Amino acid sequence: MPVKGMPVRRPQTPGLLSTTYLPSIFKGMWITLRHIFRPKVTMQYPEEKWTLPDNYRGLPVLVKDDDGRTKCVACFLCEYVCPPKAITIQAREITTGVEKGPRTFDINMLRCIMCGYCEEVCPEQAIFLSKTYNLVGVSREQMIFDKEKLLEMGGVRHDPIRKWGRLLDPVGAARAAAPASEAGR
Amino acid sequence: MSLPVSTETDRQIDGLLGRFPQRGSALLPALHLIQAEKGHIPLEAMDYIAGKIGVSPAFVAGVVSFYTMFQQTPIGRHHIQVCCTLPCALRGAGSVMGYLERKLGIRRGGTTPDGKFTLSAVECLGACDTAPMFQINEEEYGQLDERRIDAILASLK
Amino acid sequence: MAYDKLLTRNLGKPNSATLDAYQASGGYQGLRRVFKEFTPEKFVEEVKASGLRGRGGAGFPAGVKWGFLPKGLEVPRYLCVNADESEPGTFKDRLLIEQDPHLVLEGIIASAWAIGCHTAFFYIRGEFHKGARIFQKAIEEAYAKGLLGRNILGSGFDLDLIVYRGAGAYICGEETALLESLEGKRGLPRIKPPFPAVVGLYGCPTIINNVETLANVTLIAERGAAWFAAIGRPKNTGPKLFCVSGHVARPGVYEAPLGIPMKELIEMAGGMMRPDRPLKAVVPGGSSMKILPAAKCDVLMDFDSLAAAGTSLGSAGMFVMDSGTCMVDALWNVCRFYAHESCGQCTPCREGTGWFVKILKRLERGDGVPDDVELLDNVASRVEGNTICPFGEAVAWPVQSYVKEFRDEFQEHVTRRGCPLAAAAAR
Amino acid sequence: MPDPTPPLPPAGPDEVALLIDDRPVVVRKGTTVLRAAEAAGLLIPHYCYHPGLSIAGNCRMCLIEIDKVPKLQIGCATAATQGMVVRTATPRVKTAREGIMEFLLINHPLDCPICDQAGECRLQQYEAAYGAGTSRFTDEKVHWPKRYDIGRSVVFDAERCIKCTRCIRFCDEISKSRELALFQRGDHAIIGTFPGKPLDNPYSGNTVDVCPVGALTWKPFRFKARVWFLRDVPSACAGCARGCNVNLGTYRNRVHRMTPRANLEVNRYWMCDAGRQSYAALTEQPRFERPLARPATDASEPIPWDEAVERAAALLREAVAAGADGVAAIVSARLSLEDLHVTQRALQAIGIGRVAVAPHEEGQDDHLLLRRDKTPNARGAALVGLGAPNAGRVKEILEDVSSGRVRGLLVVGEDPIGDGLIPASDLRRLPALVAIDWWKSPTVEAAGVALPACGYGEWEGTLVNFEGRAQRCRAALKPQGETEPVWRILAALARPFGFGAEYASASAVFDEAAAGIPALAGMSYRSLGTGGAKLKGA
Repeated sequence: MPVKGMPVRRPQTPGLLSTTYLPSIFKGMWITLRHIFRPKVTMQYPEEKWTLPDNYRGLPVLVKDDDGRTKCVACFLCEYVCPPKAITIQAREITTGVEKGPRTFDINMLRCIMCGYCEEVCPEQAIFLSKTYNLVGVSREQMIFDKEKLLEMGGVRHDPIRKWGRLLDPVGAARAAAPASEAGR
Repeated sequence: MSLPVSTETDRQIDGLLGRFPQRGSALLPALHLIQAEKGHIPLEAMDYIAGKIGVSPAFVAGVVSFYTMFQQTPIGRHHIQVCCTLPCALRGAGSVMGYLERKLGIRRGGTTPDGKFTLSAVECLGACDTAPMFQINEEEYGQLDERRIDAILASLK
Repeated sequence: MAYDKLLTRNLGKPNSATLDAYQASGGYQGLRRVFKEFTPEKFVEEVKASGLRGRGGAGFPAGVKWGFLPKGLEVPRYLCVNADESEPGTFKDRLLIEQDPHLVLEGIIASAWAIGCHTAFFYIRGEFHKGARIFQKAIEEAYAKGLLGRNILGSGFDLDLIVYRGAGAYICGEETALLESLEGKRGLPRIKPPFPAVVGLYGCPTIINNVETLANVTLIAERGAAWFAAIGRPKNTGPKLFCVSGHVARPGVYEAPLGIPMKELIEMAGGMMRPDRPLKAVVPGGSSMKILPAAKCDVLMDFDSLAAAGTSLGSAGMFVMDSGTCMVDALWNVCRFYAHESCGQCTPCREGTGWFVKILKRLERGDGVPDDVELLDNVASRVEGNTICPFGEAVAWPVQSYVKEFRDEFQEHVTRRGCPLAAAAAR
Repeated sequence: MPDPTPPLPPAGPDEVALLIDDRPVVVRKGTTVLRAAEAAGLLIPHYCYHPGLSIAGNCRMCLIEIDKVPKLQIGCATAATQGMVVRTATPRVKTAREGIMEFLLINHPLDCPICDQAGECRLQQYEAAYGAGTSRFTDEKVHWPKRYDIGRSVVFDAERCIKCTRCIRFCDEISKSRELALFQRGDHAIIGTFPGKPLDNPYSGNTVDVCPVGALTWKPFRFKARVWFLRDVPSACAGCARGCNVNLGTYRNRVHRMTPRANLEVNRYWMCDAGRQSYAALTEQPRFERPLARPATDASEPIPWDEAVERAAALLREAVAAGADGVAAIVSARLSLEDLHVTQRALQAIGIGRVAVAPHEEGQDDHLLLRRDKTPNARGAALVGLGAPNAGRVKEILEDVSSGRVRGLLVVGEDPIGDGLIPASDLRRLPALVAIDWWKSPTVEAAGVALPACGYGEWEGTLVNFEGRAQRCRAALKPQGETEPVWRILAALARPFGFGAEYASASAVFDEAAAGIPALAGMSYRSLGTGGAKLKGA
């Protein structure tokens, strides 16, 4: 089958005025002039700070509950789900209240992509994406945030559900630690 | 090692061991004997009887905890067992229990400070014709009302 | 209809529990007759022909059960007498044990002879202190007179009978749990099959019969199958002890032939306790059986008629409730019983019974939600039929029937946030 | 219309044929429906049933429908009969299972985030597969003690327990220690021990394995790693002559737990607690990662491999040159068959004729698994020609070391100083002491040259258990530092003495051994598989 071409329209040869570029210059000047009187949109960062929306996804942080307890119980779900493998946890046994907590909890912020999977998967409501976006450091090591730093960033977050309430109050905890044969009576 | 039961009970238990086609059957009668002597079944006695019969102490403790008549801790001299199951409840077991709780000043499951009475709510004792009723140790008392309860309790030392 | 008392004939006579009094009124003649006129096999056939159905609750023909024993095995056979009478509303066996133990004992000896058993156990519930004492005494009397032990009445038959006391567990009335308990273990029902007639006590073939059933065997021994079968109604033969309790004027055990109308029994018990409160419902066979509302109470009290009415004769522990009874409260009480008595072995019963109590407590206290009524029914349906032993049905049936027959009353507990009857009583 | 049910296959005299979900299956008489379904490739969910334990029938999860039987039956206790028609996925069965799941979970604390069982928990698996996914239970749960020390190595969480009684049955039937029992009844039933008699038997860890939920957890493994991260490497335990089949659960190049792997001919479903914790030595004992040599200053210093092998060979050459009687070797029966085979050949090449294999014995053979012989490969040592472990020969050699008759000693995987067989000073006096071991033992520290070997879990090899069963150990970890397998070290050590064989892998060593040893004839790594194989004539 023969191929059929299509004629392309070429621009006309420019007129005399156009070759002086004056119309374009005035047009541009006009746009600039107009913008002088419009409201300013440029933000003077870092003197000025942006007001972030509530669903902004910044750096992940750990939180404590109203009683000052680290909410994380080291279930490792965030480590498991984290797409870039930014989270590294080591668990430890706690002898009072909830049995388990993180010994170490490191997030490599260079790897973190702020996807929010960790927040979503967390069964304890212990990790949240904060509104912190300015991430600075002078070495790779500094960009690995440890548990203390993450907790400091997260602070206290109110949670109306006291999931471990029974184990955390002294009576319940005492009962929970009683030997089975005696508690059975 | 001293026996956790009297020599008389020990002798009776030895008699029980050969009585059944299998030794294990002696457990319940032996526990009844121990409870008759001690008023309850102490841990040492469970260990002792486990050795006699050839089962583990844990097994014996499991059996003891299964049957409600076996007491694992000491109770009062007079064990008032108020039947609270439906046929008795229909005829006022609730108010009998309430009256006893007020009169003795203890809740169900409790023992008076002088160790005289233990009050328990129990399930059907098979005497629904005399409802409401209770059993004190091995004796039954039916057709209870407040006056009768007063008289019964007064007659107990 | 004039009816001569058979099972309760000796009741009220002086010293009715003694061997002398029993023999004076013709006792142990039936046993002598059996030894003389029958072979064991023939006597099993006689009991089959009598149509005697077990009086413990299931109503299974006693002779047929005996026939299940495997033949030709060189192992002992055992007879266990189920005197673990614990079904709420039932107190008939206790009456027989305390007042006429030899009537039962005679039946035990005849039955043991028929099935070829030389060691029998009398498993009596631990709370029956008096009954155990009386029966033990009866056994001692019988040994002294050659009615137990070696060569009974010159027949060449040997039998030892041991009284075994339970220690407070309803579940031990279930026959395999009874065997476990007899072996000195926790009373956990066994998986069936194998049935006890094949693998029972100590792994040997075992027959378990109710006290009243064996008392009836005495009657058959005395007067024969044909006479026995003429009492009552077809397939529901013989005399029966009915326990009437609850809101009647004179609660007690009443003997009547099977098939007596329920209303007549209530009349025998003196009618309703309070004339101002009419009949509301009757549970005909102990608390495990389905409840009948007053409208359905025109039934005959026998196995088949009650089955047709959607419930069961059970242990004939019949309790009567008047219009002042709150059905939610009553069911809560029943479920507390079952939660307390569940052996805890298998999942649906262990977890289900406790759940019922929690739901019913909420309903009665006024914290129920509309879905709770349906939830009760649905949970019961998931317990029923899925457990090791019939305990599952024993708790599911009352729950299902109370909810079915009195659904409005249950709903009212939700809508009025509490018990209307309790509220009325408080006013 | 054709008959919708497929025809039954023919069954032999001891067999029955039945249909399970329309799949025809033939099984031996007496087989339960649950096992028959397994044979047909169908899983009937269950909690209380365990193939190594008696049947309890209490969880009720395996309820199935059988044609012409009105009530649902439990698959674990119902025997298959000829012509039986079983259905495992009818609406009735599904409703019953959903009910059981709901019942099991109403009093369950649902504390999966802190539960070690999460990830391999039957409650999670079956709820996902058969549960309703939601709960209608809004009341207060029954509360029980959590984190209760029920025994030396086991922690009990009563709230998670589903009372399947597998652990009780294990203690009654298998370990026969009978520490556990069920207490109370109803929904207050609880597993427990007699006060003062905790769960403490040599097999207590198996109760943790059989627990289908997280009620029993193993203390050393508690919170170490989530199970979904673990990679299970099939291997054999090297703790004693039994050679229990195990899985090494590894994560981030560390073994975190050892669990038994079913092998009906060796360990069935079980293993002992000592074996279960044997992996811990690898991290608890001090390792040395680069070859050490003792210079004149008496302080051991790491040196490169080439130099170390050269120096070790030089030491041995000198000693051999002074008289073959003056050189000896002590070899461990804890080494793999491959190591021992190359050792045997290397010793010949070097010219060391005096060899002793060291025995290690402790305790007694017991009724279940534990063996008095703590060396896992004594049979292997005999097989390759090194001889059976012999305490007398070890003693003779060491006496000659003390008296100065032996001037050169090669110690492979043994620690005579640590075992108290010889004073450290006597060994230190030796002009030529070459030690090969995986940890920094006192003997290694006394050696003129010490060469670091891989530890258990790092090497690949074969062990022959006391019954003559060859079983493979797989490498689960990357070797630490510069450690090498023993066979490679000895091949290198013997090379200056004219030893020509080159091996690419442990598998190649095994093939050579199998070609030369009649009892191994025809075996290869492939034929050993995961279950091992009996030696010819064993």
